[in-house]
Amino acid sequence: MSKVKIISCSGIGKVFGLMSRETALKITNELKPNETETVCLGHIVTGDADAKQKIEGYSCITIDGCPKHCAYKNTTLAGGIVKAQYKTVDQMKNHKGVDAGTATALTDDGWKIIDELSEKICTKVDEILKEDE
Amino acid sequence: MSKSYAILPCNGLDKCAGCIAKELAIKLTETTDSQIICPVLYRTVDARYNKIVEEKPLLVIDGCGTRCASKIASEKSLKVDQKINISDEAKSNSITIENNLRLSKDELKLVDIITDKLTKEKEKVEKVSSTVFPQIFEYEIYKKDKFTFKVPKEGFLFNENDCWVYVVGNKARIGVADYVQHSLSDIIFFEPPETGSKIDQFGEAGTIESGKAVFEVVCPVSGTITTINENLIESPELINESPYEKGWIAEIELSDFESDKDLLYDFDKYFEILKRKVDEFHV
Amino acid sequence: MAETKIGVLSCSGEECLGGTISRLATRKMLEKLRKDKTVTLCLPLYLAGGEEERSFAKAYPVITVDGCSKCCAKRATEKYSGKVSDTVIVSDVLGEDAALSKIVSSKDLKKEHYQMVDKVADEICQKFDKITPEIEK
Amino acid sequence: MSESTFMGVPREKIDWSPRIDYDKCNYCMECVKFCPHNVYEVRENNDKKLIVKNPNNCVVFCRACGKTCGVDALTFPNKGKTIKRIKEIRKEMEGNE
Repeated sequence: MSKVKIISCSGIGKVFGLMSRETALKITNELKPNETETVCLGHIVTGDADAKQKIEGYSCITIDGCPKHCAYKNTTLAGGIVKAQYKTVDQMKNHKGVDAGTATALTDDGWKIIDELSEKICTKVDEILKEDE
Repeated sequence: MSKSYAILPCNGLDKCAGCIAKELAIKLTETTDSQIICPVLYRTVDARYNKIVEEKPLLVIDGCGTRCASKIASEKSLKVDQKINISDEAKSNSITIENNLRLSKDELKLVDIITDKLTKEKEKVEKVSSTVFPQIFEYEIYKKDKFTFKVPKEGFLFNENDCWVYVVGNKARIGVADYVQHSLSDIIFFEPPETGSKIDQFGEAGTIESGKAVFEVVCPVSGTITTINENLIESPELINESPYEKGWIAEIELSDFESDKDLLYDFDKYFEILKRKVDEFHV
Repeated sequence: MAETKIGVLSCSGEECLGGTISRLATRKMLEKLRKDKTVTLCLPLYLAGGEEERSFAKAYPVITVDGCSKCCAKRATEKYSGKVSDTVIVSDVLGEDAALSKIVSSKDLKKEHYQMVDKVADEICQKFDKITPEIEK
Repeated sequence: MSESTFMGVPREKIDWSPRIDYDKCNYCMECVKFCPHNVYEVRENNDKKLIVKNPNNCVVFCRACGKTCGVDALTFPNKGKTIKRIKEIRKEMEGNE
């Protein structure tokens, strides 16, 4: 069984980018370390053969910050099979008026929101793994 | 036949506006086939109402500016069909809401007025077809660091609150300038103006909101709102992606464009203002 | 020229600590050290259609900050945008062991991590200040 | 900041800013948190803990802070009259040129 690749945009300009990054880290390091792993999006962007190799033909989940969909687009371009895509900004829609922090650090509320999103994505990971079997 | 709704009222029991919201909800269930969602119970056991929500268009009734009912709707990710704000309705009908929790004659009259409006007007407005507006424009660009601010060169007029209008005959489309979407960054919420309502020049034509701020769409022209951009309710990010085309806010039947024009800027003047604003405020 | 703006672009890699350090050092440039002169850029936006990000490096100087010797930020910038004015590599500044160690979440950052960030940020500042007089001419 | 204008009229000639109804205000300060233009000021030690410090910073025709007020303590000048006044001042200014 190969691990599901969790790829985040890690955008540096806005809190949504950090949220995507922390969500990916939480899933791959804490919640599902045996079932998932992350891949550097920066490396994928370079077009290097070894970066491509890591995701081409594999099941991927992309976590973007904003509707520019950098993680999704770059993963698709490199041949990754995106089974599910998420945007942290969508997660904010359920938390109107909440201050999630900045692109440097999240607030407690920000962490709560990414915990919520991480749970949701983990359920998806289980589904994907079942399908892949 | 008159339209029926799933009604989510604010039901604020300690304020008169809340009591009016409740009265209006009851009245609507009496005159139409509508059903009430109790906001208190809905919060604790939403399963009780899921069926109603699915079957009927949702009418949200807020009492005051705190908009608790709207907040519950957005919390539960409900698709809102219509919104009524009692305080706003009172203002536009010149009725003063007292502090008394028992409703006065005037306040009951307000309930009747809104009931009428909700049950009758709908059919009339829905038939108005939208005029054809062009989709591609030529832009002038002002650059600041990595940001590019676009302003369409022809056909658009602007007010100083960075809202635009594009006129075709006696109809107009309104929206916000590229500067607004850049300043707000990712727009997550769109509260449309009410279809069928009259609006003054510089009146509020809905609001848009990002994680940073709420922006009130200040209407560049006066008239009647005939259509709103439904797509924005699901995808407010269209305003970021395409503020002058796909991200338009509403269409308006003009009532006094000749006079409105006095207080609008053409491309040349607005471009100057934009440059000033970008240089002064934009970080 | 009225203003000096320099782009700082970090790899923000997700696979090792160097990515996090590159990112935080870049944020520190923007928030504290060279507040009004720093413009941060998003690396993945090059391909995701950001004309604004692509054209920036053609018109302005850009310093890339990479976590490891793969130098993704530098190479991607040169491939899609324009010449890189200077580059900082975290593994050169802090050593490979630190840069390639396991990534930590921003909630688990310790004093030692912030010291690493400071060190890398200092390095960026030096290069930043070297470029500044050249464009202010 | 240099001179600021709205529709070509000097900002200080236009009377547009929030009015606080102190009978209603419960000093929740949501409006202060909301407004990015530094219109309000909090004065903890005063009777009136909240004042409109910089009325001319208020964006003409913006009423957005009013929406944050749960007790409806904020009102704004009449829009129609303000428009009329702006048009008058513009006429006067044209006459002076």
